[in-house]
Amino acid sequence: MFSIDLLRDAVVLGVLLGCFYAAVSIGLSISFGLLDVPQVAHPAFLVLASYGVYLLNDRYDIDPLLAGLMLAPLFFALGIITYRIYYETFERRGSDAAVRGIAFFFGVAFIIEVLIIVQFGVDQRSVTAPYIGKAWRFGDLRIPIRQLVAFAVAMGLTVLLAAYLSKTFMGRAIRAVAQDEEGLRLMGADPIRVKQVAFGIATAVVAVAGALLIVVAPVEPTLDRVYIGRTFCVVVMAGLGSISGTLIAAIILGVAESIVLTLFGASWAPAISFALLLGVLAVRPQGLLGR
Amino acid sequence: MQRRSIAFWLGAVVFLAAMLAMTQLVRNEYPFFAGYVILQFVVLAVAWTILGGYAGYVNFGTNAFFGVGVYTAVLLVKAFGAPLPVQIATAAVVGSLLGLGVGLLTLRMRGIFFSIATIALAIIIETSITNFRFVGGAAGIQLQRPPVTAPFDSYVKMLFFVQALLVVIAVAITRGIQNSRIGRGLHALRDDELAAECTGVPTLRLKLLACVISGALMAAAGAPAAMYLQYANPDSAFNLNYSVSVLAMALIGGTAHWIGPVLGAILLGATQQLLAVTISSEVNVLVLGVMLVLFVVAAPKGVIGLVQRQPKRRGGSK
Amino acid sequence: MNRRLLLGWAAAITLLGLMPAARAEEPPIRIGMSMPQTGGLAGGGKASLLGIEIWRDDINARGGLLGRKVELVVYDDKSSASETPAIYAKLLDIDKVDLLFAPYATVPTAPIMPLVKQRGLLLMGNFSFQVNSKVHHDMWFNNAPWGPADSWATGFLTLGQKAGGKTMALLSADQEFAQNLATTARDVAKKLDLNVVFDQAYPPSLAEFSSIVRAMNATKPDIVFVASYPPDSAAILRAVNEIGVGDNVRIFGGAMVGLQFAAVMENLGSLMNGVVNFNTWLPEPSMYFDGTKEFFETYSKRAVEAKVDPLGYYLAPYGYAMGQMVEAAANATKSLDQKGLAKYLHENTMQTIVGPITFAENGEWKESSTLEAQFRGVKDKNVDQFRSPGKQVILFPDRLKTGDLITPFEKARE
Amino acid sequence: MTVPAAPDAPLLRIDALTKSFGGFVALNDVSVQVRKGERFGLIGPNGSGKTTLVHCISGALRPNKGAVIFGGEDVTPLPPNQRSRRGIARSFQIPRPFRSMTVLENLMVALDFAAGRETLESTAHRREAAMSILARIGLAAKAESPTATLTQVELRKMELARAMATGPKLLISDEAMAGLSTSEVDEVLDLLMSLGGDDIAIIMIEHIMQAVMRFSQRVMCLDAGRIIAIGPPAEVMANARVQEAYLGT
Repeated sequence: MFSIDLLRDAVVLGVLLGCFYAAVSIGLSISFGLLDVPQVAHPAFLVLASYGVYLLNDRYDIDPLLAGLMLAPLFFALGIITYRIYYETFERRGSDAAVRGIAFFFGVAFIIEVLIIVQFGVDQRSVTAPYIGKAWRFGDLRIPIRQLVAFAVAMGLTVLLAAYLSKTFMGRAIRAVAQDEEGLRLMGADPIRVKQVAFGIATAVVAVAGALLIVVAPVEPTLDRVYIGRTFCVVVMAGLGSISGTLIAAIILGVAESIVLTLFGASWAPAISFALLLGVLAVRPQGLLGR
Repeated sequence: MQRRSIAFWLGAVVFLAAMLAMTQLVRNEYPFFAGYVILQFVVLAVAWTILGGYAGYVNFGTNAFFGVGVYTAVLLVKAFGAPLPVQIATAAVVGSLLGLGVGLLTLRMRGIFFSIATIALAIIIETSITNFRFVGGAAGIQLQRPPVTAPFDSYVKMLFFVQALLVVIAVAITRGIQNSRIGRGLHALRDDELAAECTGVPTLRLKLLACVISGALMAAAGAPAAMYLQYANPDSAFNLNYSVSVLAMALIGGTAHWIGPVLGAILLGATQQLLAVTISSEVNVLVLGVMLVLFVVAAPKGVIGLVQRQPKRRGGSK
Repeated sequence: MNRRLLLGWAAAITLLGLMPAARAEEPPIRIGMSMPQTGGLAGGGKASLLGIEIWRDDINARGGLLGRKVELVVYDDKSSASETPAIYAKLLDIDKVDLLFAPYATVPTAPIMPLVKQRGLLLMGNFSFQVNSKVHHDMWFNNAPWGPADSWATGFLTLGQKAGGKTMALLSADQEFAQNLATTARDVAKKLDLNVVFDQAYPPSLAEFSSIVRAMNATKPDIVFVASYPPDSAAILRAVNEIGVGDNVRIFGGAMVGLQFAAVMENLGSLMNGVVNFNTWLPEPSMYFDGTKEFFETYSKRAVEAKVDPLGYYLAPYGYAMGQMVEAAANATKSLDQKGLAKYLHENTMQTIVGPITFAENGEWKESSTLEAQFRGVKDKNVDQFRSPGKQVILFPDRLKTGDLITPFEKARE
Repeated sequence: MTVPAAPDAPLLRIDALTKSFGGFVALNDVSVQVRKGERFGLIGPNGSGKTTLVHCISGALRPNKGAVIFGGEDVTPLPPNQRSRRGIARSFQIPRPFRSMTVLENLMVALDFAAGRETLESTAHRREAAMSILARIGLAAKAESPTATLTQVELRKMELARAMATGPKLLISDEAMAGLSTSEVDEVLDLLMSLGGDDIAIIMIEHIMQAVMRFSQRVMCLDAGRIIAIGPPAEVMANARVQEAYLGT
């Protein structure tokens, strides 16, 4: 079952899917990639944001993306608090911070899961918006508009974050903190404060990505488990901390998944993306655009 | 040190004798059903600690190794009707090869890459099993138990004892590692990998060794699960809960000493069994989450850290 | 005071005091089960449990079973196969329950089949699928209207063929239930001489179905049989709505789990129009039996408090019916002897709120009552619309039919 | 395994070593030899490539070009632990103790994996050996202390002791005196002087000029990845380019 038309469609849909993956991974690219915080609860925060968006959409009929933006400041604060706790309890005490940090964030993820279940029940939830459930026609190719929204948001986030990290003082400080904490201290910036802000931004981005998550597909409380592998896969494949790498890796993943789904056995799709990751790790351990 | 070894082996013999006596004396089967699960977690947590605790390399893919154990057993039963010891031994071999493979691929890199790779591994293997019709594929497979071997009067009691045997083997191996220079080398590389290398520690070889042993034990612990459930499906065999529970057990118990994961597994395993038959709700998951957070924040050295307030460390081993 | 009188009073008071005590001595009948209350099957599990609880309260209000109060002992199996063996061992060996119900769904049930067979126990199944086909336990009664294994696919595919379908696409989740169904669908397709032009099993965690739907369209099938799970069912319908499936499709749906649950139905709303999907109970005129209406009145009230599915069509009435069957058997045999109960259940037709139930030799329903119904005129964001008849018109089986298939699919969606 | 070196052959020969990070060239065509038992000073401004050179010698970094010949054997492809077994030991600019261990255990790691382990078969023997090194370094009293409780100067000494426990032929001390008080500097310097000798060559990287002058038989100065001067201490200090590199910027 092969035709050029199918391949073309698979690639187009794959690129869009990849952009969606990029959007949900980009926060992790900062928190884990740049700051080295093993944020295993990232997907749980993502789902939490989705439920927040659901609430705003369901009760007050607010557009999901707008709701995501409204949640962003809240998540920024949440990120700052989370990093503070992480720093005080693990990073400062040194030694096996990574191992216990992972366990800590796993615990946080579980607690979030249960809180969502208690509040919203186990059923899946979705939102309504004018762009959900419609498609654009390009000849005989039809593209779901929500996928285009994901594409636009991912592009926007990538461009904005890349610009922020290279153009502003704070952004440069964030990149510097990833490489040379000591040097940053000499520059007169407090690395802990810089990291705190960076983590806040990463979490604020998660709020927007959470909106996208529920726009693209319905969510349920334990959805985060699926995204642990997927988001970390993207970030590691990208090369830690590389924003543009995140976009590229996510698109490669999306296209690979889409092509396998369309042209080969659909049931092999998850294995293909992770085999790709292992392949990249074996050949180029620092990731596609790694430092 | 010699005295300690004698005490340990004496303890192991007493433990096995007690377990055996229990299978002969207790008629009620429930303790064996629940006990089997707890013992299985003891093996997994102890095995996890070799790499995750001593070397500081977090294996997220406990479920991959466990599941591989389960399906090795399924395959052997389906294809050759192989007996239980063969299932377990083969599972251990397959698990060690898997550990070697992942290790070679990722143990050169920083710890977190290894963690991510183990997640990837779990998904790849689960997908492969899902597409492997001979062992039931996604639909799962029901298995028939062969007749039980004397002196046991029920298969579950026998599996319980087998798992107890695996506990002793796993603990003995782990204790051996801890007391040898391998254990000290692993600790050194956990503290500082470059310093360890420059001090002469062959870090890659030690990590690979730890990964291979750990993988073999985890897969061995999974093998009897096929006969315990008499059913296997990819969803249950590769459940992420194994990874998270085992990680939690090791950290709650403490990873500096082999007794840590044993205590952690018993504590958390028993709590989970208890909760499963009492509260029965989301609270179950909540307990795991809260316990994890509480312990890693408030008791960084786990239960053993709480017990021995003043960790009197010695140059030698214990 | 007269001494004799005093004694008499004392005796009377003692008797009075003893009487309730004597009644309490008759211990309650304990029914044990595990039920998924967390994990993927939790939504269905909770609804099913509420149905059983309503039966328990009803029978206790009527004075109990065989004059004894009925008590449920329920544990959470987390939707996982690995939890149930220990739970059922506890139910049997520690709690010493009198009767066993199986948990909702196949996966948690599979590991306990050998156990109950070995101990010779009666087990009432709860919506599992073909779990007894290898174990061959003769005291197993699956409380689900599936009937013969292939009846499910037969219903849907026959409808499709009658509507002029010649080719079939099969899209199934790569999980046990869906795969079992897919297998029967392939067999039935062969029997009906349908050409399978597309056959894909998609992975459980798939986020986006656009590309797979696109690939399916390229094969131009007349009949699209989908065996999917709740999160995917919604995503598939969305993708279908956006990408379209083409005018050639006569009938779409079949075995999409999730379109029976209120939350999903509310979310999808008009997206479901035209889809022909299975169900087990619907508020159509042909589905009301003795007690059905009263059951749903109680259920609607209690579901709100318990935060479970407000409609509860799929599992809840069957939970109640499970109790009714045990009640009928116990009352007829005047005992809880499991062999006797099993014998009765094998030999008789039980009247329940989901209709009369007769079991075949293998413990499945003798005759399938799996409904295939078409969604029609569904509007967005409204749960209560599904309470009135006509929203899901029953097309199959014939004896319960309340309307005819509207075809092709694109037309039925309008 | 090791080819026996000719008596007059250098212990360490660095051959046209080049190491770059991305576009930044940290070491540019560096060649130098260190004799057996020599006390060798390595100086240069910050970022001149000193630590990169140490990393290349100890194996923490692989050079892009060139070779490291130790005891007549090309060790360039070997990982650090293999080089350690052949006799290259080092301390770190920022001390890197094994934090979860005591001082004695830190040394035990080295002895457990050292090349000469065969002569110290039992744990008791090794412990004895560790204690004697600690005594020599002046840390015997701290043997059972966790490394977390050590002062800065004690940490420096512990690192040197740990390096000594590997039984080195070449000891590289990477700024072991940074951040110490004047009296502590003298203490560590005396220690280093006493450790070196017929068998052990020492490369000392240092900013404190008096210490370098007093310690070294030869000094090499790096700037921007290149050798700008090498020779007797006084000569190097007098070199105009060295003066410029140090004072000019």
